[in-house]
Amino acid sequence: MSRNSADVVVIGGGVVGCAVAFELAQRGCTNVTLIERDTVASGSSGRCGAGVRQQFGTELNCVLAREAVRIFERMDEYLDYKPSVEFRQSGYLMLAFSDHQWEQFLANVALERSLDIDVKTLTPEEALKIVPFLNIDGMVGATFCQEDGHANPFHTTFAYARAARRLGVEILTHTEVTGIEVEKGRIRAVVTDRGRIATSTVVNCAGAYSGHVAAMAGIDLPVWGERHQILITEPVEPIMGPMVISFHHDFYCQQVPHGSFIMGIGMPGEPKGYNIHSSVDFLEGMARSLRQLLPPVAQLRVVRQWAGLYDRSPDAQPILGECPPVERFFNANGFSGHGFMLAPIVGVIMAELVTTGSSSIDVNRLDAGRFARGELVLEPAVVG
Amino acid sequence: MTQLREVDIAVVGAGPAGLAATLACGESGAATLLVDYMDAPGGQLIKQTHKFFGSERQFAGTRGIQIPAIFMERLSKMPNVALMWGANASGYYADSGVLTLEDGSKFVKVKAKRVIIATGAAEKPLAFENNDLPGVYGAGAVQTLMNVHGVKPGDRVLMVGSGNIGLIVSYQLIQAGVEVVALVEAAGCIGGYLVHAAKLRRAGVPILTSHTVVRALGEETVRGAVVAQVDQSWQVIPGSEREVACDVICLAVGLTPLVDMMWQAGCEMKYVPALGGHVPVRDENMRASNPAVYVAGDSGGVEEASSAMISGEIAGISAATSLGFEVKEADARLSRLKADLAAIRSGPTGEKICAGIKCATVCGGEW
Amino acid sequence: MEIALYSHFAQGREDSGRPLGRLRPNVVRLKDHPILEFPTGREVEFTFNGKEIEGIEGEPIAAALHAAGVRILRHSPKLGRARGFFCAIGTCSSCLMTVDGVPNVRVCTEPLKQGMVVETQEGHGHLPID
Amino acid sequence: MAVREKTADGSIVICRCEDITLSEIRDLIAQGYHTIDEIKRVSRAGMGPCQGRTCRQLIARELAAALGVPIEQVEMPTFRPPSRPVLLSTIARGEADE
Repeated sequence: MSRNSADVVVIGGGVVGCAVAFELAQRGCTNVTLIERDTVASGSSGRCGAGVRQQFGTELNCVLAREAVRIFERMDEYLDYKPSVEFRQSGYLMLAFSDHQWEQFLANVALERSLDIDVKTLTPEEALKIVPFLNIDGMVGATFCQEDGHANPFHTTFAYARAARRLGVEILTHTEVTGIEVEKGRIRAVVTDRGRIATSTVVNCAGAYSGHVAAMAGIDLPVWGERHQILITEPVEPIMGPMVISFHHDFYCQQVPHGSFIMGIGMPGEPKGYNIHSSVDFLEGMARSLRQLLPPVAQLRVVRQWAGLYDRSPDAQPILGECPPVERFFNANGFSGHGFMLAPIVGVIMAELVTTGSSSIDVNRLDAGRFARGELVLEPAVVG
Repeated sequence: MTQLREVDIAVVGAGPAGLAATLACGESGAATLLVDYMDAPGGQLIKQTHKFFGSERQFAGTRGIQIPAIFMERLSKMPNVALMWGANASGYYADSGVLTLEDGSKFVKVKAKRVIIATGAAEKPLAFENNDLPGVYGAGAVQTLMNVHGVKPGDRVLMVGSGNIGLIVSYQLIQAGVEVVALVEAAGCIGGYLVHAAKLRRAGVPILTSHTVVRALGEETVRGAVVAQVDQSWQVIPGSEREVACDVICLAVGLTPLVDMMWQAGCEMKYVPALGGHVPVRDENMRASNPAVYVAGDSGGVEEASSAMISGEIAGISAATSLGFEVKEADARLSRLKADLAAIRSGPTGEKICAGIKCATVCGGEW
Repeated sequence: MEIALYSHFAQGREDSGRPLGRLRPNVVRLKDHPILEFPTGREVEFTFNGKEIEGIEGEPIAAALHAAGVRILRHSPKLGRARGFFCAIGTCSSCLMTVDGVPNVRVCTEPLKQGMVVETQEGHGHLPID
Repeated sequence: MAVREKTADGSIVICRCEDITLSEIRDLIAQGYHTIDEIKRVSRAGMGPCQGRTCRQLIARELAAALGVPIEQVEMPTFRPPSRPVLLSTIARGEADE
């Protein structure tokens, strides 16, 4: 550890932490140290399905998602990264299986179009034109946005990390934060198992462990880990473009550029916690949902199953911004499964807040204080 | 949901270790399930045409391929023992203790109180130019093709590695009418028993120590190989390259334990070169760090089939007694078995293995 | 101690009767072995890239192909390198072929049946979606 | 010079499933990827159907040599289920007949 002081210490080497560190350095704040307990992208960023979508049910989420897609579209050049973050806009196909759900979808589409996000509403037959082997029994309708897509989570995170390093950010891997010194509401230092770093500013991007990190600064932050399981199949030549999502079945599935299919389902009753072992119940439930919704894909072999943690917040919405009562303790966590897709714009917003105190997109409603005030944000378009 | 089968002890792998473990569990009365993805029991034994030596308890004088039948004769008479062939153990889920089995058309879930992992070992890979050309095979693959399916692997074989497997497979190739063009060994001396090496020399096979393969020749299939002399730190001596005509390059550069089930079970693992690579840390009764998991045979460290049978029996007795099943004079049998194991390991190549086993055993011998 | 040199061998000078410059694989089935007896199942026919081949019912497809002198089972997706029989225990990806239209079949452990349509797999293989 | 047939280009293949050569692995180590997990994520080596059974040992040896540490100290990734690829339709069927 070459420096023992930094203007800003970013905690967490996932895609959010690396994006924040890069955007800070972009704005001239280069005396930044990023601390990662394991290796870059070893946490949820390296375990997620890495979909990128703009189809949401609240204005703020739509705006954040739209701006993130704008950055994804030019990311290789923006971060000067080779080979590529492999961002591909093959679309999201969202399936509705009840009238109630369809009404919600139509409301979402109206909101999305008002924010010039190009989303189409489709009849089941039209959806078949996009995914010919989709089982449309019981389907009421679908929405489709071609600009939504998928990126390689590893390359995206490494791209931000390498770009941040080039601008002078120090990234300490295999280093664990053990304490945050706070005096009279002001941060003095971040203590790690490899030494102490004096700083006045911390950005908490520790994902599911953000609650633990906040507690080190004496802050009660309602963010916890929730296991989500996922599997990948053997690769085959491309046959399915979009990500297919059904909230009704708590199901998502996508064929990625490599040719393999990545998929997951929500597991009802998943307890709070940090267990990321795989379960056979997930494997069976996934195989059955897949056989029902995308029958031919069940002819593929699963090569590997694993799990990662959502950093859950009470309303499954991000927690962004400064976090009283401690000055300059900033949160960028609580994404509840959308951290990867929002990371590019979250990096920008957090860097703006840290360097100027305000941000181009107003995220005050996503502050940590909302829970105490009872002003939860309700987002209908979320996979379980 | 698939209904869940319940057993006291599941044994994964029906090679010498798994067969011996299952017999011990069966004798104790425990409800035991033995599974193997092959269509018949035996594992490495079904490829071993040579006669075993050692004490009579370890089938001395019997050929490897005859041993499975001896175990099966007794196991088939035990009502508390179930056998499943052609069933691959695809997953072990430590949280729920569920072992999943599949045979390509059915998917079976088994809840086992104890699991004995006896999945054996596989060839170590070797990095040389064009090492992925068709015609480059592991020695196990050559044995399977030849001894199990009766198909000649090729016409002219370059054998890489002079451990027992390299020597024995070379002799089996000659028995099958295949020419072994040469046997190269990177170390300065022959690794396996000299009795096997002598048989090869008598058959006219050149054994080149301090030599290795550096390149496979051929556009899309092996047509030849480049071998070269190496120094003590296995660096190629420039200018010593020579081409050899062959259509098969058979890799026998050592085995490494197949331990993915132990990783899945969350067992504490350790890299022990003398045992072939990563192995589970275990106690003297073959129990791994996960108390529900026992290890037996080559998957706990590469030795020989006779040691595999002993460690299998130890694991079987320990797993059964850990569930409260009665095993007649268990302690006496265990100490005799450990003495047999020590005797086998006292041979010339045993020294390194003893050190390796000690290194892989939890200190004090108990968890 | 003379090791047949590669070039010398490839020229066919080594074995009379072999056409010049080509190593023709005359791999045959082992009939008599001092110790082993081999499976003697029913003979079945199957096709490999459209060519009719015989094999023994139930033996791995790879064994039947090998006995017929077939070495190349697929070409790898990224670099297009030839791949063939390798691990024989169904864990590697070297022998993935398309069998009866289904891609990524491990022919080293897939039992042979009468009338199977076996094809070399180029790249990832195509999943049938009709 | 004896006439000899064309031969493959001499690449040393470390990961057969994902076609990763030794020179690619060495480049990545030189770029600062110093664990097997990082090399796996950036190059996919070890993500193929064999789950790294072949390449993880060869990569561990390269890392040990490059970082000047014994192989014992190279952190190994875990193995995840399934031990061999399994048809999802088989899993969905369970023990039921066709």
